[in-house]
Formats: sequence, C-alpha cells, structure tokens
Amino acid sequence: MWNKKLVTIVTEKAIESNLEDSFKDWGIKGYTITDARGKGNRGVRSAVWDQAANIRIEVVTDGKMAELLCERLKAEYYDNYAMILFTVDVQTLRDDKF
Amino acid sequence: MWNKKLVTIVTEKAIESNLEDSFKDWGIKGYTITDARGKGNRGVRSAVWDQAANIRIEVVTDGKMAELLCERLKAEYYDNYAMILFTVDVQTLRDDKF
Amino acid sequence: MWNKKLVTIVTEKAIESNLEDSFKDWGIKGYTITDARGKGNRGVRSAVWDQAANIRIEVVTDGKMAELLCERLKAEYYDNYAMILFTVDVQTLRDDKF
Amino acid sequence: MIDNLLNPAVLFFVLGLVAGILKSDLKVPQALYESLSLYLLIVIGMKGGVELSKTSIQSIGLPVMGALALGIVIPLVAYAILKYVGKFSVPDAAAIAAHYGSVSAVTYAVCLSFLQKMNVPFEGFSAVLLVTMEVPAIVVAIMIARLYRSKTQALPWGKFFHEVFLSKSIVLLVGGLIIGVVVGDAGMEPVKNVFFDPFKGLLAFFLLEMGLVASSRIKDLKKVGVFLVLFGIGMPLISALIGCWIGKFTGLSVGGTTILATLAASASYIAAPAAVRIAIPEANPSYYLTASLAITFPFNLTIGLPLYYKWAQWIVGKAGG
Amino acid sequence: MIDNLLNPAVLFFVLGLVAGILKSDLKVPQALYESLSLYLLIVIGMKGGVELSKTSIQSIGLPVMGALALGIVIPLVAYAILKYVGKFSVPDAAAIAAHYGSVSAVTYAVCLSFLQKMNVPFEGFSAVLLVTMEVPAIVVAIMIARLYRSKTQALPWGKFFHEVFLSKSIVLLVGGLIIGVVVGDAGMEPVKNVFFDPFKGLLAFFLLEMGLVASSRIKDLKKVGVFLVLFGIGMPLISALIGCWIGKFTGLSVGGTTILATLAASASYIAAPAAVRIAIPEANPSYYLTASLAITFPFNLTIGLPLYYKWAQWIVGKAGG
Amino acid sequence: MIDNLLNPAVLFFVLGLVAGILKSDLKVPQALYESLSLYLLIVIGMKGGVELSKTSIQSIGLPVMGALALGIVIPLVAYAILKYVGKFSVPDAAAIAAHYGSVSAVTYAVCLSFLQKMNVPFEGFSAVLLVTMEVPAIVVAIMIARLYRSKTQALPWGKFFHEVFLSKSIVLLVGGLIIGVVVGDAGMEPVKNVFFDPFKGLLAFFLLEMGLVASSRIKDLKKVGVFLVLFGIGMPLISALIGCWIGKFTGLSVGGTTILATLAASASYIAAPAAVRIAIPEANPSYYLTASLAITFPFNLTIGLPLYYKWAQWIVGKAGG
Ligand SMILES: Nc1ncnc2c1ncn2[C@@H]1O[C@H](COP(=O)(O)O)[C@@H](O)[C@H]1O
Ligand SMILES: Nc1ncnc2c1ncn2[C@@H]1O[C@H](COP(=O)(O)O)[C@@H](O)[C@H]1O
Ligand SMILES: Nc1ncnc2c1ncn2[C@@H]1O[C@H](COP(=O)(O)O)[C@@H](O)[C@H]1O
Ligand code: NA
Ligand code: NA
Ligand code: NA
Repeated sequence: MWNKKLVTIVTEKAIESNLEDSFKDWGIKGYTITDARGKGNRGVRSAVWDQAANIRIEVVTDGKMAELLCERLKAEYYDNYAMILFTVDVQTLRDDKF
Repeated sequence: MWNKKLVTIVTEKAIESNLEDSFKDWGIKGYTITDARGKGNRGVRSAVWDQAANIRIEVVTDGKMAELLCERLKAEYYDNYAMILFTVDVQTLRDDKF
Repeated sequence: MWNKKLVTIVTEKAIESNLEDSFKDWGIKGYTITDARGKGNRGVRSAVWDQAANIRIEVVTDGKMAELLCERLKAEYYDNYAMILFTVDVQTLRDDKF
Repeated sequence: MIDNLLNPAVLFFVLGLVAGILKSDLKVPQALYESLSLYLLIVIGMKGGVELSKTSIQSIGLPVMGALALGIVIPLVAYAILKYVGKFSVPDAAAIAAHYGSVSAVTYAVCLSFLQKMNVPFEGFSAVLLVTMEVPAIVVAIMIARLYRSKTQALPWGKFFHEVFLSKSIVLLVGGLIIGVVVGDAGMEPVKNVFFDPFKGLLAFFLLEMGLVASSRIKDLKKVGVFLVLFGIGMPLISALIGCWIGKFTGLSVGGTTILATLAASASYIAAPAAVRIAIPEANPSYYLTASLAITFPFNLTIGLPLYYKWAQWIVGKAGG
Repeated sequence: MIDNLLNPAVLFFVLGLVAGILKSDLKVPQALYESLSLYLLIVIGMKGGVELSKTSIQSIGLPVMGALALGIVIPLVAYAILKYVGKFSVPDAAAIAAHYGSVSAVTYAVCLSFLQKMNVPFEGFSAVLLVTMEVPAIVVAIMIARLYRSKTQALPWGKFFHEVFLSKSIVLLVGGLIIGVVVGDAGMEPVKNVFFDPFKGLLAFFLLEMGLVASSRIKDLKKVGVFLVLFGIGMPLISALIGCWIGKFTGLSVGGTTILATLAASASYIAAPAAVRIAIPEANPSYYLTASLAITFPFNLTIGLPLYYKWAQWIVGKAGG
Repeated sequence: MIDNLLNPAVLFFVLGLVAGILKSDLKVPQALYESLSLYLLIVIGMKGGVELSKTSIQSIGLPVMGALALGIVIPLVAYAILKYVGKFSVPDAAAIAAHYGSVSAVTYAVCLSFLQKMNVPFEGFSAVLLVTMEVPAIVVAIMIARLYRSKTQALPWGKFFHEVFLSKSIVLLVGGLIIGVVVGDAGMEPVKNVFFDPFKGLLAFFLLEMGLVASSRIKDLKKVGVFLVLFGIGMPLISALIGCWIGKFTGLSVGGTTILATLAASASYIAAPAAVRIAIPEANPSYYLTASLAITFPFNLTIGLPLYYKWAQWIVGKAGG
C-alpha cells in the first residue's frame, strides 16, 4: 500500500465547473464529487435549489500536490465562497495512479 | 495546518432535523450532510423512501468537542436508531473555524 | 475508542448489486453507499445516466478484513472497471460491531 | 369484487410488489416517489376544498366529531389488542396503534375512485374527515407510550406538536383544502388539467412505487409473526365496523359512511411513521411499517373497500329503510 | 386586484412561503424543482416560437431595440441608486443591478396568464423580448464591477460569454423558440397536451416550490436592511415606468407594453445568480437573492402586475386616444 | 423526409445534442431521466397490451418466431463483421453485437408515431415483437464472449438469467403488456390522460435528455475509429433488410414489417449496456455506448425510419401485388 493524501473540499455547487477547470489547470488527474448540504459560518445551505446547494469533492493525490492544492484553493476561493477543506493520510493500492 | 477531528455519522434520515437541533444545543458550528443508503445490523436501508433512507453527516471539530459529540450521540441515539460513527484525524487550513 | 479501518471505494454504479453480492460472500457486515460523479483515467463520469454514474462505498471493518477486501477487489474488479480505493485508520465506539 | 381487483391502480401495485419480491432491478427514483406523494396530497386537499365550497356546512359538525371520536377510540382499541392479546411491549403496541388510528390518504383516494365508479354519491366535505383523523390518533398513542415510560425523559411537547401539525401531509392537505375553498370550481378551471384530470393515472403510477416499497417489507413478514399479520387484517375490519356505525349515527350517507369506514380501516404510512420514529424511538419500525404497508394497505385496496361499502349499505341502508 | 391574488398560482406561492416560514418539514425534491424549471423555460420558448411563426416580423425591430436599451439602462440606474443612495459596495451594487436588469421568466409567464385572463391582446413576439433582456444587463453590471476592481485580475471574457450565452435558461428559451418557429402550430398539435395545456397548472406547482425557496431567504430580510427592502419594491416601479414609455415609443400595444414593463420590473433568479456568483464573487449573495426572490418576485406577482397593466393603459392608451 | 426531421421529437434530440456539444450547463436531473424512461417503457407495454387484447392471436406465432430468429441471427452477423472485418477483440465484438441484436424501445415508439402520422396500419401485437427481441441477442452475444474466454471463470448463469429477465426494461414492458391485456380499452379510460395522451410529448421531452446523453459520447467518436462509425450506419441497414424479408415471410403487413425492420435496426441502450457491463466486463463501454447512442440511434431516428418504411413497401408490397 502507498501513502497518499486525501483532500476533501466542501463548497458551493455554483462553482463546480470553475473548480473542475482549475483542477485541470493545476494538473489534478482525478476527483470524486457528491451532492451535499450543510451548515457553517455562512448559514444553512439546504440544497433546496442550486444557489443553496453544496458539493463535496475528494481528491486523492501525493503530499506535494495536496499542499499545492490547499494553497491555491485558499488563495483563489476562500475569501469569497463558502468553503472548507481538510486533508487526511490514506493508503492506496497503486502508486503512480495518484 | 491544524490538527482537528472529523466525526462521520451514518444514521436514519428520519432523525435529520432532530440531530440538527441537538447539534445546535451542543454548540456544533458546522456540518455537512449527504444522502446515503447502506446495510448494517438493522438490515438493508435502500433509500427507496424516507423511512428507509440514511444520511451521512460529517463534523470537523476539535478533539474535545469530538469526544463530547461521540458520547452524547451514544447516550441519546445509539440504543434506538440505526447509527454508526467513526472519527479520524484531519488537518485543516484554519484553526479557529472548527 | 477502537481502532478500525475505513475502506472507501469509488466505482461504477453499474456493478453496485454485484459488489453487494460479493460483500455478502466475503463476510462484510455493513457498508454505506452514496451516489457520486467524478473524473479519472477513464475520463469524466458525469452521472447523467446510470451507465455514466459512480457510487462511493464505505466499509468500516478490522485491519484483516480490510486487507482481504482490498486484495479481492483488486483481483476481481480492478482490471475491467473504473475503480479506486483508499484506506484510513478510524476510531469507533464499538469493537465487535465492525 | 374481481372487477375491483382488475383496475390499473391495483394492478400497478401488484406489479411493483412482484418486481420487488422477484428482486428485479426496477427502482423508482426517490424524487419521483416524493413528487407524486406531494402531488397526491395537495390535490386531495384541493378537490376536497372545491367540493367543500359547494357544500352547505351545516351538517359537517357531527361527522367531524365522529371522525375525532374514531381517532381517539381506534388507537385505544388497537393498543389494548396489541398489548394484552398480542403481548407486544408498550412502545411497540403504542406505535402500531398510532398507525391504525391515523389514516392513509392514498387509500382514501382509491375509495373515492371506487365510489365514483359505482356512482355512489358522498358528502362534499369528506376531505375534512380525512384531515380530522390524521393527527389525533398519533397524539393519543404517543401519550400512552409516554405514560408507561420508566425513564422520565420529558418529551418536548411544544416541538412535538409543531412537528405533527406542520408535517408535510397536514400542510399539503390543509393548504390544498384552503386553496380549493378560496379558488372554487371556476378558478380551478385553467389548472384542472394538471390538478384534477390526471389524478387517477398518477395515483396508479404512485401505487407502482408503493408496491415496490411494500415489497421491501414483505421479507419482514416472517419476523413480525403471525399475530401481527392477523392484526393487520382484523384491525381494519373492527375499525371499519365502528366507522360504519359512527357514520350512521352522525347522519352520513352510504357513500360518506363507506369513506369514514375506509378512513378508520386505513393505516397511515406518511405522517405516523415520521412522528412515531421520533416520539417513540424504542418501537421497532419493522412492526408498524410491515403491518401498515405490506398487510393492511393491500388488504384495504382489494378486499376491504368493497366490503366496507357492503357494510355501509347494510348498516346505513337499514336505518334509512 | 383581489381577484389577481386569489388565483391558484399566487396561492401556491403563499402556501410554500408559509410552510417554509413555519418550518414545516415540507420539502420539494430538488429534481422536481429543476425539472419544472426546465419545462417552464423550454415551453415559454416554444409558445413564443409558435406565436412568432404566426406574426409578421416587420414590427419586431424597434421593440427589440427598446428591450435592449432597457437591458442597458436599468442596471445603470439600479447601480447608481444602490451605490450612491444605498451606500452599497461596488461589487454588491453591481451584483444586485445585474439581477434587476435581467428578467424572470416565471414573472413573464404569470404576466401572460394575467393578460389572457383579462382578454388583453399582445404582440406574438413577446418571447423575443424576454430572450433579448436576459443577458445584456448581466454583462453591463459585470463590466461595472470589473472597472472599479483594485486587483487587476483579468476576467476570462471568452469563458464568461460562453457561460452566459450558453447558460441553461438561454439554451432552453432560444432552443424552444427555434423549435416553436420550425414546428409551428400544426406540428405542435400531437404534443400540445404536454407542452401547452398543462402549462398553467405546472406553473402553479412550480410557484409552490418558489415559495419554499423564497421562505429560506425571508430570515435574511433583517440582515439586508430596510434600504434593500424599499429598493426591492421601488426599483421595479421605476423599471416598469421606463418600460411603459419604451413600450409606447416602440409602438407596442397595451398588452405588449404591460409585458415589457413587467420584464423590466422583474428580477432574474436563474441566469443572473449563476453568472454573478462566478464573475462578481465578492458580492454577498444574501443581498441579491433576498431582494430578487423574497421581495421583488412576490411584489410583482401580486401588486405589480395589475399596476403595470394600469400604467400601460394610461400611457399607451393616452397616445392612442 | 425533411418532414420527418422537423417534428418536435427529433428537434428536441438535436437541441440536447447541440447543448451538450457546446458545453452548455443545461443538465437534466437524473431522476427525471429515469422517471421518463420508466414511464415510456410501461406505457409502451400497456399500449401494446390494449392493442393485443383487441387482436386475434392466431397470426402471432409466425411473426414471434421471426423476431426470435432476428434476435439470434443479427448478433451473429454483427459479431462476424466486427471480429473479422473490424478486427475487434472477442469481448468488444460480442458486446457490440449484443447491443445491435437487442432493441431500443424509444426507437420503436418513434416508429409507431411515424406510422400513425402516415396513417399506415400495423399489427396490434407489435409490442410482443419488441419484448421478444429484447433478450435473445444479449444471451447469444454473451455466450460467444464466454466461449472464447481463456480463463475458465464460470459465469453464474442462474444469476445472469435472473438479472436479464428481471431487468427493469423487461419487467416494465411485460408488466405493462399484461396490465394492458387485463384492463383493456374500457378499463384504461380513466387513466388514459396520463398513460396514453401525453405519450408523444413526454417522448419528445425524453429525447432532449437522450440528446444530452448522446452528446457526452460524441467526443469518443474519434477514439472509436472510422470503422465503428461506418458499422453504426451499415449494420442497421443490414438488419433492417433482414427484418423486412422476415416480415414478409411471416406474413406481416407493410406497417408491421416496418416495425420489425426498425426493431432489427435499432440498438439497445438500456438492457444491453447493463447486462454486458456485468457479463462481458473486458469489453470497452466506449465502443458500444458510442455506437449505439451517438451513431445508430440518431441515424435511425432521422434517415433510417422513412427508409425502412420505403423498403417495407417495396418488399411486402411486391409480394402483395
Ligand atoms: N465544522 C464543519 N464540519 C463539517 N462541515 C462544515 C463545517 N463547517 C462548514 N462546513 C461545510 O462547509 C460549507 C461551507 O461552510 P461555511 O463557509 O463555514 O459556511 C457548509 O455549508 C458545510 O457544508
Ligand atoms: N461496517 C459498516 N461500514 C460502513 N457503514 C456501515 C457499517 N455498518 C453499518 N453501516 C451504515 O450504518 C447504517 C446503520 O447501521 P446499523 O445500525 O448497523 O443497521 C447502515 O444502514 C449503513 O449505512
Ligand atoms: N485521484 C482521484 N481522487 C479522487 N477520486 C478519483 C481519483 N481518480 C479517480 N477517482 C474516482 O474514481 C472513478 C474511477 O476512476 P478511474 O478508474 O481512474 O476512471 C472516477 O470517476 C472518480 O470518481
Ligand atoms: Na385508520
Ligand atoms: Na428586469
Ligand atoms: Na436491433
């Protein structure tokens, strides 16, 4: 098993396609998205319509890219969007894949 | 990066709003919910209608609050509801947020 | 709290019921499934219809079973299906449950 | 009776049931299930409201009192049977009693279709009876469960009443009722082809999904035991009989009495499960969901309805004759 | 005016609003909300296209220019008021201005129902005016926001135009318009009972959900302040007045002028929020969503529409008399 | 032929396709896609059942045998072409063959609309042909793939047959068929306005979504290569021709022959992909999904249908003359 980082991001659905473009630019090879709702500093986001919906994105990648990803998200999105992220150490079956 | 705890809870959708009230009472500042289905001791929960649907709740918080949360959930919900929870160490970008 | 393993699998929705059968055969007692979309080696899977949809499966179990699960999934599904998996150490409230 | 079994609604239910039992991969998107449920509830309310706006309200008082009485008596009877004959625990007995005292809007809708097909007239305010019977039994049953509770953990009654009276089925039924009364027949004209004409077809479609849901409980039939299966058939008969007599004494027509008996016989599967899961958490959902959905609902749909109509004819007809 | 308030559409909106405010657990599946939204947009386009195919296109040029002018003038006026009277920050003022310059297809649809009910004829190309006014104001407002920006982070205009012009509301409206023109009245016949007949009913159903969505913003009313509440009522009045005059000068009938005024008065809640969230990220969504959905939309629906019709009668009627 | 292209159904497909290719953010909720799919399948079954109940069953035997033969011959022909001309691997060739041997219910529905519009009569039991052809080709193709398999990992045939024969499309078609036969024309009356009248409109709506789905495969056209594109056009022509002759020899009318040819020419996109992904996992879904959805489906919808009708006229007409 290989040691990798899992970066989980919870943010507004409104910026989903923008994030996908950013990921492409930054060289992220894969990610997984699920629909979510929640509560945070910016209040309740109940997913009753698109403007109040969240998404939850997971990226499995190596330590360096994970760090880069966090920095860039913080720089470009944190000020203006409802967003949180957290990272955790994970083990994967393949090394070169992530 | 700051060390925090991620508490993940999988339980019945039927008690979603009750849990949200409990979280408020307990001082939980934020959480993320996704719809889920699954299988466990209480059989298959296939999400075919509300009474057979699960939710998956994530709470990022500090170690003390995480412990408290686990204890309270165990005391108030474990006996009567389909519920599991697990905690994991995560790193976040902001300290005071969680 | 008890130390367990969380195995997270992201794969094609098309094989959901097959995986459930496999889990049963392998003695997995519980799992949680959420609908997902994503991108990986096999391109974008946008969940616009069943054949392009992903699921995200979580299994909390002990270290031995986690290892076995990973091996078997690799042997039986990795070659032919869009699938990734990763494991992480988690703490649970009950020991015998997982 | 065979005729009642071979209509699209019942056949759709059977199709869903069979598909589920045979483990077909047929699935109804949860969003469709919820959308149709929402549609049916608000339309039942609206239809009722339009009828109500055409009815003289004089005669409504007594039947509503009768419905209320049913909503209090049935859960008590059901509880007694479950507790003392069936030997169920207090929470389980109370939880099941809540379901049988409350009502199923879908069964009500099928009953109206049935009466219309037979050209049996009925009171215009029948939807008011449906609304009246939704909540009381749930409150009664929960009070029983609380009474016997050893741990004196207080139920937050304020929060509980808020949840029960503002539950989606009540909001949709009452909201629809008010809209129906306010708008009336003429105002409904431009939206009739959405809210009234497709009702029967969408009801049939919904029953496909209910069949699937019911099938997911079929495998629990063994677990719940023979007594509950018998209860799931016997209790609606008892309730319907009481309903028929109350219908007679409150002056309802044969049609109205059939409706009241059907309401009495029907078991809730929207409002009651949601409320009971929160307020009587110790009760095992397998019992009440299986009894309500997999036994009583199909029983009423097929054998119950024509039977209650027969009874109403006998009981009310005799009185009239 | 009371009559306008007591139609099913408005009552459904109120029901959703009340259910939301009272914290009922009534929820509309997001998939239903999106499905109905999709249906309404494409049908508005198709209806417009069919009408367009029956209309002489001669007289269309001037009104379209007028609509375009509205799409440029309104966001400028709105911006000035918000910035200099309301003391909003540049991004917030521009973001709100984008919403009031753009249009609400649902308000447009309710306006058509209103005119049809009153038997007021209107131009067959009115859907073209709707499409014309969707985008310009968004572009104008975003240019303002960019102009004042301190950090000179370039907006990728190419990508931006792609997103705005291929946003789902534009694709559905324009796609529907083209299909309507190509297929025409006769070709639409076999699908009429899906795309045309149920329109009013489904619009009412959609308004139930909009009421729920609006209710989720009601609690922000306090946060956004008195000025924005006043703006949410005053701005549509100003826009409608300008719209009436432009209607008159571009030769529209009383019906067409009412439509143009309503479009001017309406605030976008599909295209604008999506575009603005990306292009003016610093703007606080609470302001523009609350103003558009919780203040201006219900105001137009109830008081605005009949008022704009009155105004159109005065202004265009005078000219004609 | 142009006339066939300018109907709402085709135009909706094109709109979805164009929106997808231009990367609009237009998305159809998956729940809507699945709900409509479910509706269309069960209604196709029900319509077929009602027709069947009015048809003398005498003449049904031969055409069903013909349909069965088609279901066995087509996958063999397709496999041979793909393997020996196209140089595809065994699993890929078998997987694609399964799709072309099985059928597309939506193409069938569009074919019926086409014939009705042209006032061409056809056999009342045509839905039985559709059901007959759904499964056999899938079984044949999977047997081929298994035959050539090096690893002798056994396919659990019991489980496999269960999955194929109880797949949602079979359950809905056969279930609908039975309901249609049992209920008959008269019994369907009260639910007609849900199950029959809106069919064409909802089919058009569904095609919007299929356009979007197809567009997501367009970018794979390059990857799959020129041969598969040619196959996606040539194979339906071959199958339709065989279908026409079998139609003639089994005594079908021109209308019935057009339907059989269309079924033969159509490629499955519900039952086959689901079964093949499990039973021939080594096959690359890009090949069969792209060929079936992005090439053959639109080809049949636009050029194929009128062509097969012409052929049926020639071939069956000659016989009759
Ligand atoms: N402590 C937390 N734990 C888990 N999820 C959170 C937490 N705080 C915020 N979120 C999620 O992140 C979204 C945006 O957070 P915020 O920017 O704080 O409003 C919320 O809607 C939640 O879904
Ligand atoms: N071992 C497990 N791993 C992951 N999820 C589980 C596990 N056991 C139970 N669950 C989830 O928790 C829900 C309730 O579990 P239970 O109370 O055991 O029925 C199930 O429906 C599953 O979604
Ligand atoms: N690096 C990654 N991080 C998170 N999810 C991934 C990653 N790579 C792939 N996935 C998910 O796994 C699915 C299958 O991956 P693949 O087999 O690489 O196409 C994708 O559709 C994604 O949902
Ligand atoms: Na009852
Ligand atoms: Na406007
Ligand atoms: Na075929």
